[in-house]
Amino acid sequence: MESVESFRARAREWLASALPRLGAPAADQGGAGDDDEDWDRARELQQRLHAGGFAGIAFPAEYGGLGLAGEHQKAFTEESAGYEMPLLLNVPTFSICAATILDCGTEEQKRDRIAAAIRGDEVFVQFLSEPRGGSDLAGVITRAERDGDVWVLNGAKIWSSSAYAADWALCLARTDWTAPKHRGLTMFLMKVHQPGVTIRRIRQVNGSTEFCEEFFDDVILPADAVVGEVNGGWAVASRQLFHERMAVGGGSPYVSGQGQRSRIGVSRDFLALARSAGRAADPRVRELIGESRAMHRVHEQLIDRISGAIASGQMPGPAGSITRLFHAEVEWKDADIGVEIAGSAAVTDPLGAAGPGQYGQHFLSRQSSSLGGGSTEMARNIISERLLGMPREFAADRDVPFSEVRQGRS
Amino acid sequence: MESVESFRARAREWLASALPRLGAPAADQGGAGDDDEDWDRARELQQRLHAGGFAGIAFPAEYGGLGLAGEHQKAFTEESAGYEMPLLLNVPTFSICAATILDCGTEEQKRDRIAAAIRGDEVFVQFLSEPRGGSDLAGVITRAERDGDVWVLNGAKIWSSSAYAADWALCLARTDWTAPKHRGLTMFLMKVHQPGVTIRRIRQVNGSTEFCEEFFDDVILPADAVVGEVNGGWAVASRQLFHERMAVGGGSPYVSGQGQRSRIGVSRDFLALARSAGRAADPRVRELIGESRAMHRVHEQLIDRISGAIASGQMPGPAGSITRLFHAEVEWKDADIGVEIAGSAAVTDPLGAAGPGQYGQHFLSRQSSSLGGGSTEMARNIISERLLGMPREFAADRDVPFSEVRQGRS
Amino acid sequence: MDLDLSPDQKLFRSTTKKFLESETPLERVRELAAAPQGFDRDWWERGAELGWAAMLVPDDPGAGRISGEGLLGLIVIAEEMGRMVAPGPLLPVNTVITALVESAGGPDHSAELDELASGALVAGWACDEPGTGWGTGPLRTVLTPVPGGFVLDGAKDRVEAAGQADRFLISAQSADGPAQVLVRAGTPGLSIEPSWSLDVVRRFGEVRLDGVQVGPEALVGQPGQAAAAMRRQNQVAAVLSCAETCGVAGRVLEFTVEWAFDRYSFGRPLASYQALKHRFADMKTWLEACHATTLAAARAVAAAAPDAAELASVAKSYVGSRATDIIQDCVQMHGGLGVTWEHDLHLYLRRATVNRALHGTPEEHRRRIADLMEA
Amino acid sequence: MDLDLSPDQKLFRSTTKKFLESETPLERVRELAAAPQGFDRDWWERGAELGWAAMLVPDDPGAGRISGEGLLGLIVIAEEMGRMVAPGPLLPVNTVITALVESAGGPDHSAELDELASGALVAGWACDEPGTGWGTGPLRTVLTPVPGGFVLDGAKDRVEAAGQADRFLISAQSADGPAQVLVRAGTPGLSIEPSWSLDVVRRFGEVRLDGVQVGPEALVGQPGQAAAAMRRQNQVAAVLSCAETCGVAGRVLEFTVEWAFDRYSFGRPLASYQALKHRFADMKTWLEACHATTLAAARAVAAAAPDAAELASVAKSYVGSRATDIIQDCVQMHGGLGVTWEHDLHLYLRRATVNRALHGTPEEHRRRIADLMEA
Repeated sequence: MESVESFRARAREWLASALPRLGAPAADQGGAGDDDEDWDRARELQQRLHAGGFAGIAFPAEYGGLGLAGEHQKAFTEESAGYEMPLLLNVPTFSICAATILDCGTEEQKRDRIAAAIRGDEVFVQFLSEPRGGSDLAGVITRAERDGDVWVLNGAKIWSSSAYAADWALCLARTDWTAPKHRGLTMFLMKVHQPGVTIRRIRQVNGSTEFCEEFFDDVILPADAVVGEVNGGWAVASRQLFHERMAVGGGSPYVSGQGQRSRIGVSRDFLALARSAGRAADPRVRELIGESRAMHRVHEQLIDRISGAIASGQMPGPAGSITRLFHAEVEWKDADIGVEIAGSAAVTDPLGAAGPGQYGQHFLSRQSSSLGGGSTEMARNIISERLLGMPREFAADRDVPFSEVRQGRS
Repeated sequence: MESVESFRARAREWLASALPRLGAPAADQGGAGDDDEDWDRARELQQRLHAGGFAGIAFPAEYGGLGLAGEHQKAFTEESAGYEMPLLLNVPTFSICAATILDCGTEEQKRDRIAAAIRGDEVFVQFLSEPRGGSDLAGVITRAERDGDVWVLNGAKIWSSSAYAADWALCLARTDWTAPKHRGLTMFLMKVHQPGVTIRRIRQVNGSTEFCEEFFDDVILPADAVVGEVNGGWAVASRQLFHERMAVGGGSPYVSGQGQRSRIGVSRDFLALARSAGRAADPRVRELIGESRAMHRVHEQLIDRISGAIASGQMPGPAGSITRLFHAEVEWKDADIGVEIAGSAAVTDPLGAAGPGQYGQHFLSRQSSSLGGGSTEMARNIISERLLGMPREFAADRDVPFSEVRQGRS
Repeated sequence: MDLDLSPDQKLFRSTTKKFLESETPLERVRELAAAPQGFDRDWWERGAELGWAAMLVPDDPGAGRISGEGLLGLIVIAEEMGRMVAPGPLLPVNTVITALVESAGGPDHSAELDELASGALVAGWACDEPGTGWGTGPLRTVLTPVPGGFVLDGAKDRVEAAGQADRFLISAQSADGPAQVLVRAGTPGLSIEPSWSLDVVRRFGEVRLDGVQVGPEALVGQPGQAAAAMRRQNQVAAVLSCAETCGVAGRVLEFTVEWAFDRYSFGRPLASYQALKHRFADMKTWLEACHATTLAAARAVAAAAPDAAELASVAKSYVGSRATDIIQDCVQMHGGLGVTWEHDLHLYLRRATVNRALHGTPEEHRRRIADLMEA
Repeated sequence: MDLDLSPDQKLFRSTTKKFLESETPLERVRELAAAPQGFDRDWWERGAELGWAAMLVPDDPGAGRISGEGLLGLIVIAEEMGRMVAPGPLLPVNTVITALVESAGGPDHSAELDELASGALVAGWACDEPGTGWGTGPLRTVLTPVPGGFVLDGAKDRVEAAGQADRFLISAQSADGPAQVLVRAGTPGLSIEPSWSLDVVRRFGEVRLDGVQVGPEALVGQPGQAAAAMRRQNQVAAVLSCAETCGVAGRVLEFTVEWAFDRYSFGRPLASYQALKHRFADMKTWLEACHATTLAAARAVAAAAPDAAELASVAKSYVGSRATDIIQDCVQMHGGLGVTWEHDLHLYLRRATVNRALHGTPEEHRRRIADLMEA
C-alpha cells in the first residue's frame, strides 16, 4: 500500500491542477443541496475525482475504490481544504448508504452500486422515517408483499434528504406483520425514480425544500433488491444508524473533504448584530455574546472528549447522544440570543430577512436541531438508559405481533 | 345567628381592648415556630381569644366553637389585622387537624380535642410522611398491630412541623399488609408525648429546626384512638390533604388572623441589594429586579384566578397544583436572582448572613419550596393526569398486597 | 381569558369566532400572506360591525376615558383573533382611538372617531422611531409651529398597517414637550416605505416626515400635554397584544395536547410519556399564568388603576416570553412536522414572536418595572 | 477530568484520595466547620508532601513559566479535593506560586517558593478590592516609592485563608502601572478582618493596608510590569476552581444516581421515572461538558496558548453556572432530605456556590469573553 505521505504529496499536486479553488468561505461550499444545479455540480466534481484517481479512497478496489486506509482519506481531506469538493455526496451517499451496502449487501449490489457512486454516476438516499413514525424508527408500516418473484411496495416515507436528486434508496419495509416490531422488517435497495413512486418536496419554515416525502403505490421491486436477510432488515438499519453516528461524529473513513454542506442558516455574528442594533455596549448584550461564544467552544471541547472516548473504548457508542443533546442546547441558546439582541428588528425591519430579521426567521426553526437526526427526547432516553443504566421505558409494542400494536390516530 | 356586621363591630371593640398591637410588620408576627416561647405565646393568645368569646368562630358550638359562619371568621380576620394573633395554631392545628377530626372523628374525639384546641390548651400535629416515603404518602410502613384491646405502634414519621410543641397527633399507620396500599391504613389520634415516642428535631440548611422526625417503639394506643374506620385511614388522610389545600389556598373557614407565620427567610428587596452592591444602574440587574417583581405579581394574579375557578367549580380541585408549581418557579427565580445580583458578596462578605450573604445562604434551600407541601414532580403529575387527562403513571403497587410491593434500599 | 364572561362578552366571542372561521380561516390567512396589504378593507369594515373598533369609545364622549367595560370586551375579541392568527389593524386602530378619547383640551376629532369605530377609516399608530428601542429617550421627530399650523420632521418605524392607514397618529417633540398629531395619509412630505415582517399577514412600514405641514386641527390634545395619553396608549397596546398572544398560545397548546393523545410511539400515546407529561404540565401552568396576568392588566387599565402601568408591563413581559416558550415546546412535541411550512404551527409562532418583540420586549418591560418601583 | 490519565496523574489522584479519605473525611470537614481557620497547618504540610503545592514549580527555575505538566496534574488533585469538599489553600498557594514563577526581572523569591512548595508557608492571594467586581477597573490600592522601599495603602477582600497566611501577594497600582508585592503577615499597618463565608471550611478575610512599608525585595517582578503575570494568575485560578467544582458536581451526581436506583416510590425505583431520567440525562451531559471545558482550559493555560484567557473564561462561566444547576436538581431528587443539615448535599452546594461566585461570576466571564472577541 502506498505510504500516506506519498499519497498526500500526489493528492496535493493533483488537487492544485484539477480542482477549482474556493472563493467563498469553506462553510459555503457545495451549495445548500436544494437545487438541481448543486447536485449536477457535485456529480461532476466526483467524476473529476474519479478520473484523477482520488475517488472512493477507503472503499475496496474490487468495488471501484482505491482500497487505501482511513489515514489516506484523512490526508486527502486535509489537502483538499480550500478546494471545491462534492461534499453533498458525503452524507448519506458514501458514509451511510455505500458503507452499509459494503457491510450487508450482496456481491452484485456492492459491485454495481458502490462503483457507480464512486464514479459520480449515482446518488443514494435513505427511506427510513415514516409520516406516522416519529422517534420510533422500527415502527415502520410501509409494507412489502411478496408476489411470485417480486415484492410489491406500498406506503410512505418522509424526511429523506434530497430524494429528488437521488438514484437509489435503501428502503425499510415491513414484510411480516405477525412478528414483533423489529423482526418483521426487510431492507430493499430500490430505484428512486420508477413507476409507483411519487416524490413531494417538503417546504420547511426556513425556506429549505431539501427534505422529501415519498408515496409508494404498488411499486414492484425485484427479488434481488433485498439487502441482507428477509425479515432481517433491522440489522441493516442498525448499520445505517451506526454509520450515521460515525459520519456525524467525524469518524467515518468514507467522508472526503472538509466542512459540512451548508444549510440555509443564520449568521451567528452576534457582535455585529449588537453593533448594528446600537447595543454593543449594553452589558447584558455582552453577556449574551460571551455566552454564545462559550457554548460553541464547549461544544467543540465536548465533541473532542466524547468522540475520543468512544474511539478509545472508554465510553460506549451511545455516548454520542451526549454531544447530540448538547448541540441542540447550543442551537436553542443561539436562537434565543439572536431574537433577544435583535429586539424588534427581528420581526419587522427594512432590511428584511437579510438583516436582523434573519434572527426572527431563524427562531421559527429553533427546534430543527433538536428534531433532526434523532430527537433530543430519544437522546435523553439513550443517555439515561444506556449510559446511566436506568430502567428502559415501557414499550407497548415489545414482543407482540406488530399487527396487534396500537398506532394512534395521527 | 348574629349578623356579620354586628359581630365585626363587637370584634373590633374587643380586639382594641384585649390584644396587643403589633409593632413589627405583619409578616413577622407570631415568631418562626422554632422556639418554645413562641408556642407558649400562641397558647396564651388563644386563651385570651377564648376568654373573650372569639375563639373557634366557625366550629360548632357543641365542640367549643361559636357556631358562626365563615363570613364571621373572615370579618374577624380582617379586623384582627395589626394585632398579635396566635397564627402558629392556624396550620395544622385548626385548619387541618381539628377540621379533619370534625369530619371523621368520633363524638368523643370531637368534643374533647376540638374544644381543648379552641381553649388554647392543646396543639395538634400530623404524623403522615415517612423517612422512606418520598412523594408516596400512602406507602406508609409504620405499623399498628392489634393486641387485645389496644394497638401497638412501631415505625417512624418525618417532616412533622413542630411536633415537639404539640400535644396530639393524627398518625397514619398500616394495619393490614395483605390489602393493597390504600386499603390497609388506619388513622389514629394519639398523644405526642408518651412512652415509646422519641422526637428528634431536624436541622435544615436554612437553620430552621421546625421539622421533626419521630420514632415509635411499641407505643400503646387505646382502641378509641382510631379515627374513622379501621383500614379506612386513607379516607381520613384524604380529608387532611383537602383541608391542607384549602388552608394553603386561603379558603379555610378555620384560619383566624392574617398573614402567615413567618419562616426563616430572605429579604426580597433586590433593589436595595443592587444599590448596596453598587449595581443599581446595571441594565441586566434592573431586568432581574423587574423580572422578580413581575413573577410575584403574576403569582398573586394566578392564585386569584385558580382559587376563584376552584371555588366556582370551573376548575377541579387538583387545579391547585398549578399555583403550587408556579410558586416553586417564583422561588427558584428569586433564589437565582439573589445570588446573581449579590455576586461574590453572596458567598463571602464582612456583613455575613445578615448582609448580601443571606442570598447565598438562601440559595442553599432553593429547592425547599419545590419539596414541601407535595413536590413539584407530583404537581406536574397531577396537572397532566387530572387536568389534562393524560394517562396515569404506571404504579407497581396498584392492586397488589402491600407486603409484596418492592421498597428499595433507601 | 376570563373564566366568567358576561353575556355581552360571550356574544362578542361567538360572533367574532364565527366571522373569522367563515371569512378568514387559516387557509385564507395563508393566501393573504401573498397579498401586499395582508387584509382587505372591506373585510375590516364588516368585522368592525361586530364591535372591533367601537368598544373603547365611551358612551359619554366627554368622559375623557376609554370605556373600561369596552376594554374587557375587546380582549375577548383579541384572544379570538390570536386563536385564528387573524389579520387586521385591531391594535393600532384601538390605540389611536384611545389617544383621541383620552387627550383633553385639543381640537375635536369626533368625526374621525366615528369613522374609525365603523371601520371606514384605518389609523396607524406611529410611536416608535428608527434605531431606538421601546420608550427610550426623547422623541427625535419634532413639531415646529409655523404660521397657520405646524411642521413635522422626523421618521417613525414599526408602524402597523402603514400601507392601509388613512390617518397616522404621530408623536413628536414640541417646544412644550411631547405632542401628538393626527395626519392624513398622502399629506405632502409624508412618505411610506414598506418593511419586511415576520408575520404572515401583518404588515409594517416606516413613515418619513419631511416638512409635513399640518393645520392646528391635526393636534390631538395640546402640545406638551401628550405624555399621559401616550402612557395610556402603551397600556392599551400591551393589553391587546397580550390578549392576542394568549389566544395564540392557548390554541397551540390545545391542538398539541390533542396531538399527544392521537400520536403513538412504541405502541403508546405520546401523552403517556412522563417526560412529556411534565412539560405539558409546565405549559398548562404558564398558559394559565398568561391568562391571569393579562386579565389583571386589562382590569387595571380599564379602571385606570394606580398600578395599571406596572401591571401592563408585568403582563407584557411575562406573556411575551412565556408564550414563545410554550409554542416552541409544542413545535418540539410535533417532531419534524412542526417545522414544515405546511403545518400551521409557524403561523402561530410568527404572531407570538412579533407580539413579543413589538411595543416593548420582555427585557424592556422588566426594566420599566424596575423604574416604576423607584418612581 | 481527563479520561486518559498518565501514570503520574493516576498516582496523584490515588494518594490524594487516600489521604483525604483518611485525614479529612466529611465528618472531619463538618468538625472543621467550627474551627476558626478551617484547616490545620500540619495537615496542609502533610498534604503538600503529595505535591499539592509543588507541581507548578518548574524544573528550571529560570524558565519563567509554570510547569504545564504540573498544572495538568494539579487539576487531578483539585478534582479530588472537590469530591471530598476538602479544606486547604490549594488555589491561593498555587496562584501565588504562579506569580512568583512568572514575574520576570524582580527580586529573587526562590526561598519562599521552596517553603510554599513544602507546605511550610501559606500564602494569601489578595487580588480583589472591596466594592468591586472581578477584574473591573484600575486598582485602588497604591504602591508609592519611599526611601528604602515602598509604602502600600488600600484594602483587599475575599482573600482566602487570610487568617492562616504567612505572606500576602498584593496587587497595587504604581506610578508605572500595576505591580505586585509579597508582604509578610504581621507587617505593621497590615491588618486582617475575618469575613463570613458560605463554605464550611474555607475562610476569607479582608486585608487592610495602612501605610505598610516594604523593602524593595518584596517586589514580585518590576513595578508596572505585573499585568502579564496577573493574567496568568487569573487563568490558573479559574482552572483550579473549575477542576474542583467538577469534582464537587461529579460526586454529587454520582451519589444521586445511586439514590435514584435505591429509592422506591409507588413500588418503582426513582430511576424508572422518565421525567427524572431525562433530567439525569441533562445533568450527565452538563457534567461531561464541565469536564471537557475544564480540561481544554487547563491544557491551553498549561501551554500558554494564545486562547488561554478565552478558554479559562469559557470554562469558568460554563462550569460556574452549570455545576450549581446540577447540584440543585440533585437536591430536588433527594426530596426533603436534600435540604437538611445532616445530609452532605449542602456541603457540596456551598463549595460550588462559592467557586461560582469568586474569581469572576459566570456573567463577568461572559462579558470578558465578549471583550476578548473584540481585542
